Order: sequence, then C-alpha cells, then structure tokens
Amino acid sequence: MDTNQIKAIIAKRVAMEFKDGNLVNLGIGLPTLVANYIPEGVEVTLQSENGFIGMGPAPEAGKEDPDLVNAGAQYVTVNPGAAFFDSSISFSIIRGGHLDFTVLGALQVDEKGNLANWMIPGKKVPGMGGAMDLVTGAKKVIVAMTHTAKGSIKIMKECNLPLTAKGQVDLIVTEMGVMEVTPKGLLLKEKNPQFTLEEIQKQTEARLIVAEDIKDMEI
Amino acid sequence: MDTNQIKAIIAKRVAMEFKDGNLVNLGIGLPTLVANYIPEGVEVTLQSENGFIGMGPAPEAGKEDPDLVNAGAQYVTVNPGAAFFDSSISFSIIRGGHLDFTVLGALQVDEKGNLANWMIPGKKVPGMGGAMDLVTGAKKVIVAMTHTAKGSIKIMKECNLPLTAKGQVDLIVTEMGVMEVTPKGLLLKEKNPQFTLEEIQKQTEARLIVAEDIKDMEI
Amino acid sequence: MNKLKTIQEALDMIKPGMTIMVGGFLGVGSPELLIDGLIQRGIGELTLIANDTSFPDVNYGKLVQNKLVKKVYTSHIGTNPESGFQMHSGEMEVILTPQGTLVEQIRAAGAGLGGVLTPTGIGTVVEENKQKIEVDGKFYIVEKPLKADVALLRGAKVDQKGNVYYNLAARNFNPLMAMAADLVIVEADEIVEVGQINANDVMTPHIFVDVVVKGDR
Amino acid sequence: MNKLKTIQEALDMIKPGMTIMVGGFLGVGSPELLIDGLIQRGIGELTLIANDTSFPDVNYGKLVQNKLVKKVYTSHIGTNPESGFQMHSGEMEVILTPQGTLVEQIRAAGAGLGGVLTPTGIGTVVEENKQKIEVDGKFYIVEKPLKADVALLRGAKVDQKGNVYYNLAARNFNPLMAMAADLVIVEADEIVEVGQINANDVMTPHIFVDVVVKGDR
Repeated sequence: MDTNQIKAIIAKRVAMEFKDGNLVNLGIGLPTLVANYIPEGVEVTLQSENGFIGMGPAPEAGKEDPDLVNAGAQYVTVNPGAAFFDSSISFSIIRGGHLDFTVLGALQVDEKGNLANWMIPGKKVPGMGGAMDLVTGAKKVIVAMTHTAKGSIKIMKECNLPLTAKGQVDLIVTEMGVMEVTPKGLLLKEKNPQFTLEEIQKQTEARLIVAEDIKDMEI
Repeated sequence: MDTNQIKAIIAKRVAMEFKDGNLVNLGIGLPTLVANYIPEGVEVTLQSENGFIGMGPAPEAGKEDPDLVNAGAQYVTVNPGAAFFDSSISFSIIRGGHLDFTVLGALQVDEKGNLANWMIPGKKVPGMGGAMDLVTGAKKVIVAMTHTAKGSIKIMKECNLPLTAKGQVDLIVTEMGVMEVTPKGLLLKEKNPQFTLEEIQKQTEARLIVAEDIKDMEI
Repeated sequence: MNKLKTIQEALDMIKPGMTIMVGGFLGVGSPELLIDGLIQRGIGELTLIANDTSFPDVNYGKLVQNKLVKKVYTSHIGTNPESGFQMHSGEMEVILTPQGTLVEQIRAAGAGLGGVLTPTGIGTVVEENKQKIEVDGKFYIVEKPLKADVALLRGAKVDQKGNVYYNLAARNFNPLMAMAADLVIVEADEIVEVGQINANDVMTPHIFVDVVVKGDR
Repeated sequence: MNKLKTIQEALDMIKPGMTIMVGGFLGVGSPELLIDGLIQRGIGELTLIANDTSFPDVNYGKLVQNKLVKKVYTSHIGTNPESGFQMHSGEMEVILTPQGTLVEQIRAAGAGLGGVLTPTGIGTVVEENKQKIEVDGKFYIVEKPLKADVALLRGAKVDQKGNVYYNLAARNFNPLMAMAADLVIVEADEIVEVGQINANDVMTPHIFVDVVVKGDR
C-alpha cells in the first residue's frame, strides 16, 4: 500500500465512528483527512481550537481570508451556522467535555490508553499545543496513525516517551486494524484482511486480545 | 438636617474623590445618588454588575427597555461608548482590580477597615449579592452612609455583625465627616462645621484620630 | 437534529427533583413561558441555581412562591420575602454565595475546571468549612463547580441550529449556564434562519443548546 | 482621555526587560506594526507570553528570530525552529504549558482569581513541581495566574473610546490578554467613531484599553 492508500483507509474508518450531531476536533496531519469521509446523512460539526465551530473546506484560490485559518494556520472556510469565540471558550468546549470526539496522531500509545505525542526528549520538543486538553477533555479519544513509524513500533505495552495524557485513549485506528482500549488491554475488533493476526501482532508490542466477533475492516 | 440634605452632603463629597477616566460601581440606595454630583470635566464610567459599563440616567417615561435595568432592577439608559457583557466578565472587572472605586452602604464599619453590610443574624438575611466581590476587588472602597442608624452607632472599634470583607475599606464618608482607614485607626480628615469634634466622636465607637490639617467638609 | 420544540415538549423533559439553572438577574433575561409551565404542572422538589430569587411575582421568584424549590444556590434573596420565610422555617435550604463566585462556579463546571480559587469571602462566614489554599502568600477559597440537569435560558434571537444572541442586560448568567447543564433549553424572543446571526456575533454557540422554544415576546 | 497614539508614542512605553503578552495564534490576530517597531528599536530581554512562537518570519516569531526574547510562556514552539535552537542552547528559557491552561492562567490574572484548577497535565511532566489538590476525589493541578506589563493586541474595529471588535479567528487570546496587563495597546485595522460598534457587540470593553494605534491593513 502506498502512503495515500494507508491514510485513506484510516481516515475512512475513523469517520464511521461519528453520529449525527457530533462535535469533533481533528488534529493536524492525517486526522484532518477524516473530514473527507464523513458518511452521507451524518452531520458533524468540526471545531478548530483557535476559536470556532463549523469549519468547512479550504477556500478557492483567491478567496482566502487572512483572519480565517485553522489551528495549523491553513486557510479554511466556515459552514452556515458557524460560530466564532475566544480561546477561553474554545478550551471550555474542549476541557469541559463538550467534544464528542478528538482525533489525533501519536508517537506512541499503549495498552492502558496512555498517549505520547508531544515531544522526544533531547530531539524534538514542539510543545503540546492544545493536545493535552483535547485528550483530557473529549468524551472519546481516537488515535489515528500508521501502525508503525518506518518499521519502529508505536503501539506499546507502556509508553516510554513523555505522556500527553494518562489513560485517556479509547480507540486506535491504523491501516492494520481497529483496537479498543479495555481494562484488560487492547481488544482487536477489526482487522485489515490484507494482514494476518500474526503479522499485526508482530508490529505491536502490546498483546492484542482478539475479539470473538472480529470483523474485516472496510478498506 | 433632613434626610435629603444628609444624603446630598454625602453623595457630593464622595463624588469629589473621582478622577477623569475612573471606572466606578455605585451600590443601591444612597451611593446611587453620587452619580448626580460628579464634577464638571470629570468623566466617570459607571459599571452595573448585571453586565455593562456606561450606565446613564433613568429613561424618560415610556422609553423604558425591559432588558436594560441596573442591578436594582430599575430602568436605566446607557451613554455613548457603553459595552454589554456576561456576568463572568462583569465580575472579572470587579474581582480583577479593574474598578477604581466601589461605593457602598454599611450596617457597620470599623477602624480596621472591616465592613458588615449583608446580614443581621436571625433577623434579616438578604444575601451578599455582588458586595463581597466588589469590596474585595475594587482598588478603593468607599463606605457612604449616614453616621448613625436612628441613633445607633455604626462606626465601630470592631464589627460584631458578620463581615462582608476583612480590612478592605479605604474611606468612610458620612454627613459628619470624612474618615480614612489607616494602620493606626480612623483618621478624621474633614468634618462638617455644623458639628464639634466631641459631637462626632460621641456618635463613633472607634477612636477618631484628628488630622493635623483637618478641613471643613463642603456642605 | 431538529431542536425546535413546543413548550409542552420541553416541559416533558423536566422532572421533579431535578437541579435547574435559570438565567436572569432579578428576572431580567429569564424564560417566561418555561417557568409558567413548571408552575402549571407543579414540577417541584427542585434545586434552583440562579443569581437571586427575584420578586415573588416575577419569573423564577414564582417557583419559590409556589413552594416548588427545596434548595437554592444564589447570591441574594432580599427581594423575595417568601425566600427568607421559607429559609427560616426550614422549608427551603438556601446556600448563599457571592455573585462573582456563583458565576465562576457555573463557568468552572462548563469549562471542566476543578473549581474556583477566589479571594472573595476570605475572613467571612463564606470561608467556613471550605478548603483554602495559599498561592504566593495569599489565601484563596476553593469553591466547587456547580452544574445542573437542566438550564432554562432566554435569548433575544436564536437560529434554527441553536446559536444564541442575547440583548443588553438580559445576557448576564445565560451564556455561562448554557455550558454547565446536561440539557439546555432556550426560550427565544425570536427564532431566525441560520445565517441571520452573524457567525462572529454568536454569544452561545449552537453546540451547547439542545432545545429551542418560542417565547411570547 | 485621548487614547489614540502614534506607533512611536506607543513604543516609547515599552522597555527592555518587560513582560509582554501578544495576542494571536500563529500570528493570526497579532499586531504587525507594534512588533516591527520593537524589532527596529531592538527592545530586548523580553519575557513573551503568547500561544506559540509563530513562524520565524511571521509577527512575534520575528522577536525570537531577532533574539529579543529571554523567556517565553507558550504552548507550542514547533513552527519556529529558532525557538527550539535557542531553547537547547540555553539562550531562551521556554515554559511549555497546555494551551487551555495558558489561556486560563491569563484569564485568572485578569479576573482576580488565585489560579486555575485543571485536570490537564495530570500524570504527565506538566504536573512536576506544581501544587495539586483533590476536589471530590479527583486531582487537579494548581496553575498560577499569568500577567504582563504590556499586552499588544490587534482588533478589527476599535472606537475612539477603546471598545474593540475582533474578526473571525483573529479573536483568540486577544480579549483575555486585554484584561491581564498593566498597559494594553491595541493595533486597530480600523478606528471608528464611538457608537459605530454596537454596545451589545463590543468584545473588549474600553475600560481595559489604554492605547489605540492605527495598523496598516
């Protein structure tokens, strides 16, 4: 699979989690693609943590408004019924449990639902931005990422990078499968039929519990 | 002196404290009258704690707006440049030290700057409303009241009613004089020439320190 | 996602014993028809969170007058003699809180904060039995978040998605309460099409609002 | 009370070593002329409070690029490589704070609160060396208020009294910072007569604003 195929599989699968009327925050990078796969008939409101809900697609060339960007500083538009607010309201929405879903990438995630995605000590310290609040406050936290990073394992027994939040992740979606964080560990609920269980486990440090009713992932 | 004369003396004297550009909150009752005596050339912005600055006088009959009232539920108007906001901003202004003056009445006030004006145990418990925040947060707290309540003493060595705030009062203005709260006690800075020092002290439980340069109060 | 309901449909969602927040300041900025509906149906044993208990014959003051409130969190009861009477008789429990603290407690609940650190009330009876902490040599009371089952609000203009615009001094507690209740019902002076409220001027974003009813103004 | 000043008059009020807050999110909603003026004058040794350190060539990102910042409170430095470089070399101290905490710390300073009780950062390095308290069985970090000597903001419309109206996503931290600094300077895209901003739509009331300068948009 090429990178675009991988990303499409993941984004499409994440989008299937949303219900009509949900409020969702999509992180920068791969999670942003999820917006392209929201099923017909499901109305999802997107939040941009720099201060609005009702985010729409990128504007046509020449129609950019310098005051209307997403949290990655890219030009966007808003849909009818959008609302703008200051950063304190934006993070009241996030921390106060008003977001149905936050979708983010990860450097590491583990079987206890711990997430690390904001720094690599001594190497790269971009900062947490809004990620810690998003992961702490959203009703459901979905990690959307490639299963490994150029071969190195990201789904751990226990994260060894500094955490973004402790025990907050609910679901992990990769190109190999869909894993739910349960008190017993990671429950593999769906798998990409292109991979065997053994292949998936081999790319995963945490022991995967295979769901009795495991399904094929839609790819 | 009749009651109206007394109130006018107090209100007029309080108004002399304000400087151009000050933001002021006037309590219900006597303090409200202070607005009528603000000197020519001094622009004062009045805050209403139910959610705006720029409060103006009562409207003409027939021009009342049911959504535009002061904190005592009386119809008011606003001046050009007014701004409306929610209660959290209103109390951010109050608690955050953005008010230059708050002017309130008192049941009791004492030489340490303690104030009691929100309840009489077993008799009357109206509640503190915004008074505790106002007295805690304003840069300067002025108590504006008649010197005694039908003969009973209100300026105490120590308040015996439940406090509104501890040690926050800066100035006490009555029809008898102007008293500043200092670390040494109440400094009588101005007196109404209609009263002797002995007469004023007799109506005051706290010992008054007479300022060396004591002035006559303008009446 | 049709949020437009009748008053009766909205009232069906409110049960005796619930905790309700009502927007308004001495009744200004409060929903009229919803309160009258609660009284007509006699929905009682309520815990009320409101800035004050208004006047005996005005808005949520009537809930107290009709003995539908068993407990109230408020900053002021002085304008409603019935509140003082029921407090002294023990019929209604009254938790008096400084106004600026009350609004922050509601905000904290909506904002996912663990409480409020306020200097207001230090050295008074308000601090009794409460946790206090020292920050940089100054003491603050830890006041807990305050949330409700239902918030009953009034907006001047509400669009069909639920975005709200308030008018003048009728705004007060309404936008804060909109964030702090499981079910948020807004009584609208006027219901408008989506887009009629400028997105930049929305005061309560639609995601906080569950139900919109038409008021009679 | 004439608040209208020239850029140069406004810059005269900003001294080396001051703590400055700058509104904006990756430079969107930030004052341009004031920042360029700081750089021209070389006003350095600044402590900067801003959501991020923007990009090397955009707005307050240029303050870092020109080595005028000795310490920064921010949530994100990843878009400005110079920030990471100066952090690692020790030239600039970087206090990384979750974005929602940073905005509440600024708000707390403006609102006279003793700090913020947030669950964000519990179980991470963010909680290290900080006071934590338990409220109803859940732990929260006590984060201190954050204030500044000067706030440099950008408004879309500012009236001659200083009332501010912000535009779209350029609002962000601006209204919070307006309450949390001793001196508040707003760079206005447009300066309008009093009354041209509807009193109900004012986003920063004029009492928070000390100086208004005209931007070049």
